[in-house]
Amino acid sequence: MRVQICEAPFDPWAALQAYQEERRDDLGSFGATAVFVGTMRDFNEGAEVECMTLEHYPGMTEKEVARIVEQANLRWQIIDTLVVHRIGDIYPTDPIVLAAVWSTHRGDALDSCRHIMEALKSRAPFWKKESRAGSGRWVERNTSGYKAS
Amino acid sequence: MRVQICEAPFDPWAALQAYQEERRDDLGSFGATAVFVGTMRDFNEGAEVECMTLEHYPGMTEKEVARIVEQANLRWQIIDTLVVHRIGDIYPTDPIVLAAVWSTHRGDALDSCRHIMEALKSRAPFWKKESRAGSGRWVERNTSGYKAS
Amino acid sequence: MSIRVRFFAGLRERLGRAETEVSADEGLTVQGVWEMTAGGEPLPASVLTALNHEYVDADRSVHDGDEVAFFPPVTGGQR
Amino acid sequence: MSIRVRFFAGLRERLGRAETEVSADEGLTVQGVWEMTAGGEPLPASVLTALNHEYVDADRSVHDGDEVAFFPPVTGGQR
Repeated sequence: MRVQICEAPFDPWAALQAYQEERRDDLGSFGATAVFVGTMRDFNEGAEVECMTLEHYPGMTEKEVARIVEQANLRWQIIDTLVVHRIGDIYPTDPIVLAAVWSTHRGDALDSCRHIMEALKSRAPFWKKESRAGSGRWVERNTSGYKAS
Repeated sequence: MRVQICEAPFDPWAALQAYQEERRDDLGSFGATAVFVGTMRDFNEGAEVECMTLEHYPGMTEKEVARIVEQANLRWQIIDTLVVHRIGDIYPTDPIVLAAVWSTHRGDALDSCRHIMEALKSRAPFWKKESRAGSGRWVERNTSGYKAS
Repeated sequence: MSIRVRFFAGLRERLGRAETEVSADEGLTVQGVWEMTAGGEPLPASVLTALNHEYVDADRSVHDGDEVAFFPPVTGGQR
Repeated sequence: MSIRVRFFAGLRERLGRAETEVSADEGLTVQGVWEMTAGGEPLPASVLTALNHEYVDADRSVHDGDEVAFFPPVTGGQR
């Protein structure tokens, strides 16, 4: 399992390629990989968001994401998991979050990947401030970027 | 939408990276990408499978996969879709199938990706012959590689 | 009329042919094509039937220039 | 005993502080830490509370060396 909080833009496909290559021996006989990538959209309730800033709680955020993954491991048969989450200043089309699960079974990979995304949204300590036309506001509900449902 | 039937091994992460780069202008304001990759396992009911051969029906297979994707487009809000499916001789750890959906919404991406995988399994004309210890047998149910559930 | 007939995978190996042509009068069904080409064996319930690259039931009529295919249950997508 | 107290995001900006320390006798709760540091405002129902990097309810007791954090609803994961 790897949980990575990163301040610089990342390419989710390159991250997956590198991680899978690095873990080649440990991944064993996986048959299924489920991946979700959340990307910053540039439309939020009609107004154009120019930039958003994601704040986190260093120390707690990493632990909480790890707890989410560990709980998924208890519920599903999982071989390995990679979670990458951006913090800092994020611009439209920047990837924000990557969650990937390697499993023997298709159902386990898909279900646990979805669960990890839901749990990240509801429990992981990240806070988003949006900037548009020079002014910033904190978002206290999940409303923008890509929609939750 | 792209449907690709390929005879040579492919790297799913490189394929995603290249496709997304190529479609950058068309993908617009996507916020969610859901991906499933099925990979050949080397355990099937205890016996080691050395190689499998996937046969398809040139002409019909491409059309049937496209129909599956078009039906998903009617049911979910989808921006773009990439499906890559190997044919020919496939060895353990080779990727077999990639299904990726770009959408505005997380739920649409995850639900439609899962649906496309289910439909590929039940409707797309591919047939698998497994070789072990020099002898081959056609598999007429989905039992091996990675498990369906 | 002339119909192109194709067999795939295990069915192809069992029948010993990948493809053939039949000539017949109008009114023939997919089922009838099977009977003309499969050596007397009844059409197994598990065999899937396609007409011009689309799944059809075996009672569908065929027409000049059509392509009919018979194949075992599919095992694509994953596993 | 000494407790480290942290505030995040909109709450940090509204209170005008990111972090502080409180000294108190044993028996203090997370709720009590808020009352000592938030300038008289009652603890809003929407504010989340953590003790040593784990979510806790506000009635949890704190101990010497603990880190208490207060923050708004989280908006991570996506969007």
